[in-house]
Amino acid sequence: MLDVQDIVTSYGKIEALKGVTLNAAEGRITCLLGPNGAGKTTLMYSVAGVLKPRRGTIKLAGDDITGQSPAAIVARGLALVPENRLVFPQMSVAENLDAGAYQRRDSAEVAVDIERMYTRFPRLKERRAQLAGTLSGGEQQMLAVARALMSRPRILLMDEPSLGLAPLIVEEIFRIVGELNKDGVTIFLVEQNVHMALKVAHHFYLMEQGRVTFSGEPGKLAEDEVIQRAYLGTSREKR
Amino acid sequence: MDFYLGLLQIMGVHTLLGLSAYVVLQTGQVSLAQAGFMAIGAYVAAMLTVLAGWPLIAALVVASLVAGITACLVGFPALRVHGLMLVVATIAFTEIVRLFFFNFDYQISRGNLQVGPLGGEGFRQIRYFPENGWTTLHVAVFIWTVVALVMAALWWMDRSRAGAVLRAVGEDEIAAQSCGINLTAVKVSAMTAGGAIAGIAGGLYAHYTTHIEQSNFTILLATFAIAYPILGGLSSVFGTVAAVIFIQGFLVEGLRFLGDWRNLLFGALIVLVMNIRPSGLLDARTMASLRRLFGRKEG
Amino acid sequence: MLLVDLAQSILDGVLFGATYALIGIGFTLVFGVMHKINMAYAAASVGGAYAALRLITLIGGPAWASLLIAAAVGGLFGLFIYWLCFRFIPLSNPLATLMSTVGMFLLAEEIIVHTTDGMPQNYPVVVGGILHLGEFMIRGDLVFVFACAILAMLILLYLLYRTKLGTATRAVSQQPIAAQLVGIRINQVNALTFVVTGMLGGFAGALIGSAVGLLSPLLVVPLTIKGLIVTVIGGLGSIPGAIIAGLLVGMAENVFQYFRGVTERDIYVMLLLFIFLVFRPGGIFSTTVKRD
Amino acid sequence: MKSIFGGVEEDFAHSRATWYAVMKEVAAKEGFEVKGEAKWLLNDTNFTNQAREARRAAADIMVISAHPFTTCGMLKEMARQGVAPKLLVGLTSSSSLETLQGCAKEAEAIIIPTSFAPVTPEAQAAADNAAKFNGSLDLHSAAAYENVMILKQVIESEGIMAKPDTLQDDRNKIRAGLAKLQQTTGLLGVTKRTPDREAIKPFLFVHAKAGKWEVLHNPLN
Repeated sequence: MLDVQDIVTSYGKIEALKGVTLNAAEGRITCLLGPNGAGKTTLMYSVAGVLKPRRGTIKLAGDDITGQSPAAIVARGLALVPENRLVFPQMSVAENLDAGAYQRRDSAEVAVDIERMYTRFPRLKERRAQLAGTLSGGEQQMLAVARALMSRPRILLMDEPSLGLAPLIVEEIFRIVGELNKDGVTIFLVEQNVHMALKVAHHFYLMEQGRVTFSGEPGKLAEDEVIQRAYLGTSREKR
Repeated sequence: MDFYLGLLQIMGVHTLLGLSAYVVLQTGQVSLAQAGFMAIGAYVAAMLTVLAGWPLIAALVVASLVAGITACLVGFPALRVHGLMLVVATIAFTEIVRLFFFNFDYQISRGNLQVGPLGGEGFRQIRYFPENGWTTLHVAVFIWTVVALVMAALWWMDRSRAGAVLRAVGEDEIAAQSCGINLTAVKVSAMTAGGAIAGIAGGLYAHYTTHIEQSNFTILLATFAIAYPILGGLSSVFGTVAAVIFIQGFLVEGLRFLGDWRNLLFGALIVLVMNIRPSGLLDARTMASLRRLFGRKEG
Repeated sequence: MLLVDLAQSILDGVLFGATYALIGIGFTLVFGVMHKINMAYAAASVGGAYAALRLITLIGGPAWASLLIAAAVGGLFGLFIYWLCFRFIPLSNPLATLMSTVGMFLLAEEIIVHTTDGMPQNYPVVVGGILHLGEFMIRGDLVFVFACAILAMLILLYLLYRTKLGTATRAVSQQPIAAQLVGIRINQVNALTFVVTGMLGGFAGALIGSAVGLLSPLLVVPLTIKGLIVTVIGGLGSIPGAIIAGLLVGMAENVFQYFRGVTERDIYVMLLLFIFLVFRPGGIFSTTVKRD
Repeated sequence: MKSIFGGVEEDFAHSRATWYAVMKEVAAKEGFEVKGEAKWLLNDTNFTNQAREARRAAADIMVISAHPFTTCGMLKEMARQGVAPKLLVGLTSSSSLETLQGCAKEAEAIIIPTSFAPVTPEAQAAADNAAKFNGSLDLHSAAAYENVMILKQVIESEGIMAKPDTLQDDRNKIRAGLAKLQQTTGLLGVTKRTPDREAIKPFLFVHAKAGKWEVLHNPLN
């Protein structure tokens, strides 16, 4: 579904991605693990078109989308739930969902989808008229996911959905990730919560300092070893 | 020759005005109060030499002090607000000062002449230079000596801890605060220093033009004050000088042969410069390569 | 007699304040959406009015048509300003766009001076008439300006809160990255904001020209300052706030002039503004203070 | 006509001097009742208070000592409030095309003493010349024209060489030549000089009629 080939993205002179290659297969949950500053968010923004890669190609269902605008990429069926959620704080929950369907012209269908979101996320229904900025972190995360789903994506990118949330809510979020996947949405997930990520993922990658350092199925490496590699910096010792 | 010396005088005073805004901009504040501080400096210095018969340098020092103290007093309330609100608050200040001098009469007899500020008619007969036999060359050299001293002081400050503190506040107030920097103290100090420099600029201005009036110290002048450092770049004091040369030397004088069209180009060129060099003519990268060019180490 | 004069003076001031309100709406809208100051706004508005006056004297037509022409030209100017002063300048650098619009301000003012030799131009009356209410006189044209300001507010609020463009505009202003991620083209939305505010500006410029009776480059600086004042007093980005602030400033001017004379009038207006800003930085409709 | 009321642009020295130091004093001396003055600033746009003061004063003569922009603004507000003095007098520098561009209708019949109107053949020729280049000759540009002509006369009579090595000499000659002049010929006739070098120029009265300046009274004849 998503095919990233050797991309390089830089801020000024600093290369945040130094040639990243990975793949998210259709209908699966793929997970990217790695420490802070590894370049995970940069990768997500590069794929979604917010940042322009200097080199490499990104393909979505076989079509080259490298360097296209975020609007064009959303239109092709890719949605990103950004790190820190980034809801529209001064808009109501309902308006946030409306904004998520910005590119769609089928207003009747949009209304149906909004109702679907309320069924999937009952908390959002309760707070439909409330300003998004006043929601709790967990509610904001659900809103961000629902907003992304409003564009009816084929693939959903999620950047650290569990960041700063209470364990119970994290469980809830991952339950929803599993459900979405069962409904046929391909999911590409960036996580720091290794335990939860390995529980849902079909495939995972490890990333360190702008490079992918490991790729495999969960179970191929013990959880401890993943944590060891991802967060305690094995590559640094090698050098 | 006198023409070029005259131009040098103008450029010197405008450099000082630009530097006064430069200090404040370092802390991330856009102040349009500099024209007001300059007006205060101009009137105070001129009143001291003309009405009280003081020597010029003493008058300049006092003018600078008065403008600086005013800036400090205004800074405390004004710097509670940011961004556009600070811009408007400082516009209000400059207008208040201008209108104060519009309504300010204080004349005394000297010989058969009435001298001193006279409201809308302005303050004429500031004849310190001709009365003391200063030629245009003397005046130009004197002004640029002052400019050089102020620039050296600021350049030294930029490289010292004080400069780093100012920049830290300018870049990220919250981060600076969490490092234990007292935001109010830093901003008010910068405002005070800026006011003092603008006061000197005003004092010099009053004496080389010999006639000042409220309409010299408008929002437009305040806009020029911030235009110099922004156009020139905030990474060093030299940016301000470069912008003064660009505007006063090139746009105002250099393009005189274009006649009416010069004024049109003036605005257009500012727009163009901001498009191609949004961080100023001498931005950080240019300054770095200039330093390399002159064989000095990055400092 | 004295009280009647004072009351009439307040009434005149409030009514004249409608012109400040109308110009203030555009300033506040650009600020609300882009978090940027467009210093060239009033200059472009007056420029639009000039162009309309030229056209209407050239091709003939009723005076009210000049309002529509001015709006169209103003929209075009808005687009120009966006392209020349915002589009290619990093928005993370507020000083650069401040300066580029100052440059544009000087350019627009100079074009006006250049094409008219700086001469004041007579602007025809669009809506005339004086209403007499007992002792009091009310200028019909200023009532019309006020009505237009209210109408403009209603249209803008409708656009902002009831249309897709409005949703996009608010999304961009609140969270630009997320706006991109839901498929909103930021540049397009910003350009449209400038077109809409530009149209409003041209319309306002023509209406102010008609109320003053004249167009002159002398209008540009005071209108710019009034626009900025109204924006901050009304609360950054608040359209109803801008209208109330406009009327307040107009009233304050006339009251101070009545009591303190014309030479001291603006000292007190500015002093009031300064105090207001420092002690109520959120404006009349104090909301959360936004970033700039 | 017995009473007079002024309107002054307070932040412009020339406007103030003309009203306070000249017209107001002379009017009082000549036995007019001076009913005071309304004040405004150079770029004011709202004249409601001032026009009301003029209405309350109800003077026979109204003198507006201001630039065209505010002159027009005030005249328009006076029209709105129905203030119609028997005689309207303007400031000399407003006797230009600007006033007529701004408010021909409201300025109708305003009388202005001025140092220029194209009433002599020379003046007409100069005005036609200016018009050829899209210019308009008013009292400002006419004065500039006369000054240039004076310089031309001096340059010719003193034999200015304009070579690099005669520069200082030329300057002195021009200075001496100018100092020698007792009177010069301007567009309207002879300009005399007082001993302290002030010019006494011929002047005339114009009034606005149907969107044009017309000579009302010419003391030269």
